[in-house]
Amino acid sequence: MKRIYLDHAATTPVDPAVVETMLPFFTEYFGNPSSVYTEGRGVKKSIEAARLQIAKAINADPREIYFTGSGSEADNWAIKGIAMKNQAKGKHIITSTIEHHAVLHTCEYLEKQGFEVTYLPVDEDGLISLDDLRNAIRKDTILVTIMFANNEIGTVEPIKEIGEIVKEKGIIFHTDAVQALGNIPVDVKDLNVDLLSISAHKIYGPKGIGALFIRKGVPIDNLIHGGAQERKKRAGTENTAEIVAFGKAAEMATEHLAENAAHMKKLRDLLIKGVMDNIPQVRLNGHPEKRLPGNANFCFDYIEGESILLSLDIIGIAGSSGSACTSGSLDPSHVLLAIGLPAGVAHGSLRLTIGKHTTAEDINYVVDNLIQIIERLRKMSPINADCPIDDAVFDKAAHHHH
Amino acid sequence: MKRIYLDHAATTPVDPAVVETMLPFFTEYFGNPSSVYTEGRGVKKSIEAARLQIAKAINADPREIYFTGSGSEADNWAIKGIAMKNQAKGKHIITSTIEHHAVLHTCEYLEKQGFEVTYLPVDEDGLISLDDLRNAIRKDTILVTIMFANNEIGTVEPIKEIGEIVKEKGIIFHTDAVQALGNIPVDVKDLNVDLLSISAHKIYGPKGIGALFIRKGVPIDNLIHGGAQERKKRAGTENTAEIVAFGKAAEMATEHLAENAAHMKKLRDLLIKGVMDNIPQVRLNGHPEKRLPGNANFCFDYIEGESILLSLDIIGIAGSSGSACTSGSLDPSHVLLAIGLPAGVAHGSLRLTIGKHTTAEDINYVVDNLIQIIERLRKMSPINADCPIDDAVFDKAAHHHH
Amino acid sequence: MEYTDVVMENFTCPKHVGEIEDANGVGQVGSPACGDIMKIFLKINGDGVIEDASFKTFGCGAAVASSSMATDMIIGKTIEEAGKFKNSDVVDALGGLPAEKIHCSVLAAEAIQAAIEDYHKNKA
Amino acid sequence: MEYTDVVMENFTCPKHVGEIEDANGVGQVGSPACGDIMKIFLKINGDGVIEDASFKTFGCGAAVASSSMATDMIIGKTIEEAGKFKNSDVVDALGGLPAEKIHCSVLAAEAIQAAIEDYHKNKA
Ligand SMILES: Cc1ncc(COP(=O)(O)O)c(C=O)c1O
Ligand SMILES: Cc1ncc(COP(=O)(O)O)c(C=O)c1O
Repeated sequence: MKRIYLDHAATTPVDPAVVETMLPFFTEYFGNPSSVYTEGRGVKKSIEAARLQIAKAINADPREIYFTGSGSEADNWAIKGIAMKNQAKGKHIITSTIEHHAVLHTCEYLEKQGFEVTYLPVDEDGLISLDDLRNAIRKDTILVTIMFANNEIGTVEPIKEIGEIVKEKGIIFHTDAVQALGNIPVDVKDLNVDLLSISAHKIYGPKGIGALFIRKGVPIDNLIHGGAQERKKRAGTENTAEIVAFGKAAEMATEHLAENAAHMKKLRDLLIKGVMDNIPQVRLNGHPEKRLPGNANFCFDYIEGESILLSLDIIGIAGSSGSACTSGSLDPSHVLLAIGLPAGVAHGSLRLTIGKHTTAEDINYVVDNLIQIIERLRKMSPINADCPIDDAVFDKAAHHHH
Repeated sequence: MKRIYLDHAATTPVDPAVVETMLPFFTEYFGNPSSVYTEGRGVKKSIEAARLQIAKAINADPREIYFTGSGSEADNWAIKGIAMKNQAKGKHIITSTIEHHAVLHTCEYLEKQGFEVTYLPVDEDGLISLDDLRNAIRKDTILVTIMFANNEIGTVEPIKEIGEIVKEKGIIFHTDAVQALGNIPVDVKDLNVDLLSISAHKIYGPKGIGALFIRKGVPIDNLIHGGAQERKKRAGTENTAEIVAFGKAAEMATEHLAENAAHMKKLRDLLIKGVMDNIPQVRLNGHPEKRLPGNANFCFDYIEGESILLSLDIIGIAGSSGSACTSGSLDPSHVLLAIGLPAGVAHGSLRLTIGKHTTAEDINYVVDNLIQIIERLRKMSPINADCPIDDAVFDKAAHHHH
Repeated sequence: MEYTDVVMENFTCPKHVGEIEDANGVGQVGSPACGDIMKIFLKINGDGVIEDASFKTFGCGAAVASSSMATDMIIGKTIEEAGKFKNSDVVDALGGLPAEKIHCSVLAAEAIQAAIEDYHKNKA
Repeated sequence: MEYTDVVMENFTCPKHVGEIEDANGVGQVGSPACGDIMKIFLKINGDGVIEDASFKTFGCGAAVASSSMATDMIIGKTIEEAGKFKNSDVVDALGGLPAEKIHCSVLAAEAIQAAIEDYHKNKA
């Protein structure tokens, strides 16, 4: 059975051209890039070439790019590194309620270490309010970290405007751009950000390699101490093959950004229209316009997300409910709760994220089948419009918040 | 020109069988292992199979294995995670002066955060003293971290005995076994260790993937917060391909341990004999017997290490001076200083580390050429036995210690 | 997360879905906020034997499969026998459930008890 | 770390290695503890022209190459000209040095100045 993969926000297949770039670095150019000898020196050059490719993709200086082992590590480093280094100035951090767990749980951990964190709310489309941000800034605020684009509902935050507000106050600004790269333009100069996290496996590169942009001069502690790699900022023998792969993937993503985005947007709109026109009692989550080109996120009333996923999987379609790294968890998505959905509704979410190889045929197949799946599951459900059971229960989501 | 690679302690080429195992995970089995759908579930199984391979290699339970982005991350996690989690009990840590920088710099960082660290000295062979250890233990000692085998001089520490002493006192014991795995038996049950770091690229696996063994029940904070991966202990989308590769590499290393070790030991002894018999004023660093089977580390009086490395490189031989990750640094190796060498001598070190594919022919070629290189460089040197210049200067290594 | 073939079968082709018009015992447990609601319908005859059972479920694959398996298992049993029905019976019959899904089998057992209670209440 | 071809040439086939028996200016700088010692030998004629120069160096590739290049560059110069010799002259002639190796060129320049000083001292 042909499979239709619609979970590109979770991860993407590595592009064959990227695999090819990477391969020689396992067996032939395997030398330690920190070494004096020939094997090491050549590899060092390849790493620097990749650094340049990444830098170009986000309009940074290559000396501002530091490779990490994942997007999560980049987020952890940015937040903990800034917090630890600048705590003498203050211990207050501002973030939002819809951040990725790599940001949220890091902030929660810092709260345990005596930092104070303000979690800005979002509106029903998932946007933070600039006024809320202005009001939240205090004398002891040392860091603002707001994601560029949300991984679940696809909403794109006003990073440039946030950057302007924050810069004026002299506060350090980090953005998690893991979902933005390859989907919308990312330009650190234009955006006024001081730190920016990215990850290769979201842009047809391998898993296990990310990067943190650190603007020159921003004072930050290391997260991983040890050897002198990454200009003494991130220890560990360089993951050469994956670094080179990330460079190639970033280059390809930048080169084809407009074309890929247009393609995804067309199919996303086809998908949204197909679902909204043909399935009753459905809600599109996330901002209608300010959203990632490949993201569609729905809530279907009266049914639960995993049963939709399983039903799709059986007929060859891969989608997701909530974020990939929390599936297996029983809590409904913190993002859907943050945009104001009752927990009961949040449980019925389906995220379909389109990639560069998705076709209109795929989308039509998905829509046709989704109509039937939703109908079948709703027939099985004890709740419906006439019998919403206990609205009180429906709203009793309080104990799921945190 | 045929190249002879003798820097296996820095990194190893990925075994072709390991590359083959890894390849399908880039393009075909690329799914997010945390996902519900088919693509994810299969990958999850492969990760768990790799976890079992790693567990077997060190005689642990697979649920005690947590994948990291490097050996350095494993060291950082072990030390910071234990320190942060157990600081209410005490803030004293014991380590040694010859640890890898991933351990040393992490300890130094913790000192800045208010922890106290005792750095145990080593004798001229690089061994710590068990009495020193006993004397260093205090009521507020929460962690002892001593490396299994040293990456520069190859000395193997008495981990089992250390484990017994530490266990009796109820203190948590971590060992950096990055250099041990694949070279000497590593058995966490036998050794009484609570945490143990390993890294794939030292055993013919890829760079950028490591693991931390955490004995069940050991209380530890996360280092990388975020998603629920690695049983909620280490966030970040799993580096599937490299995890699977690490599993395969560990399995191969375990299977061929005795055979590889015997092979390396034979060639190492050939190398040591060749050098000691033919080159005057040379010193073998590290313990004569309690040393890694593939490690040879020499100091040649009156000449400097990098010039030896460059001369070897020109004729196709890759070796190292000090540890790879500190080359480019101007300080002499902290390990050589710790075993009592004056800085001037420590600068003249050469580490040659043998691998499973090294041949006796390779070794003979190296010895023959090394004799000439050392002679040539010594002729160029302003110092020699008759004219050691200023012995006071020679010993003025104090400002290099830290 | 990994479901057994039996779970998948019971999810894709669940037995006894729907309402029983003339059910004389109906039980419902769970809440949408927690992600599962199970409603069980029983038709119990004069001899106290469960002649028919059905369910409607809002929930994950395991919830649907547990409902399907549980209803199938209690049909033909007396209410006494059904009263002893435990969640582990469902888990065993399904060939196991992932740890984080065990609560679905608990819900199924609870829904059956609730339906039997309802039957007793109706009779009283 | 990356050396230019000129550096590698000067390392593998250094010019002017060794001692000048009848040198009338000898300078030495550095220490083994720091990883570099350079000793420069000058033979300066009656007109104050450096007729010959040589070196002995304990140090890395850059140290050897800097010594080789520096001695080669000052031969034929007057001591006045050589007095103005700067480390950047060596770096430029070598086609550049890695940042962490610049100090080798500094040492070479210093060794030359030390040798010239020694010459003046000997004359006085
Ligand atoms: C003893 C020791 N510990 C830790 C490390 C760090 O491992 P990695 O390069 O995977 O971060 C190394 C090697 O670099 C090592 O030799
Ligand atoms: C917005 C966002 N931030 C961070 C991450 C973490 O990236 P990684 O999986 O590389 O750790 C992800 C994806 O998982 C993400 O979508």
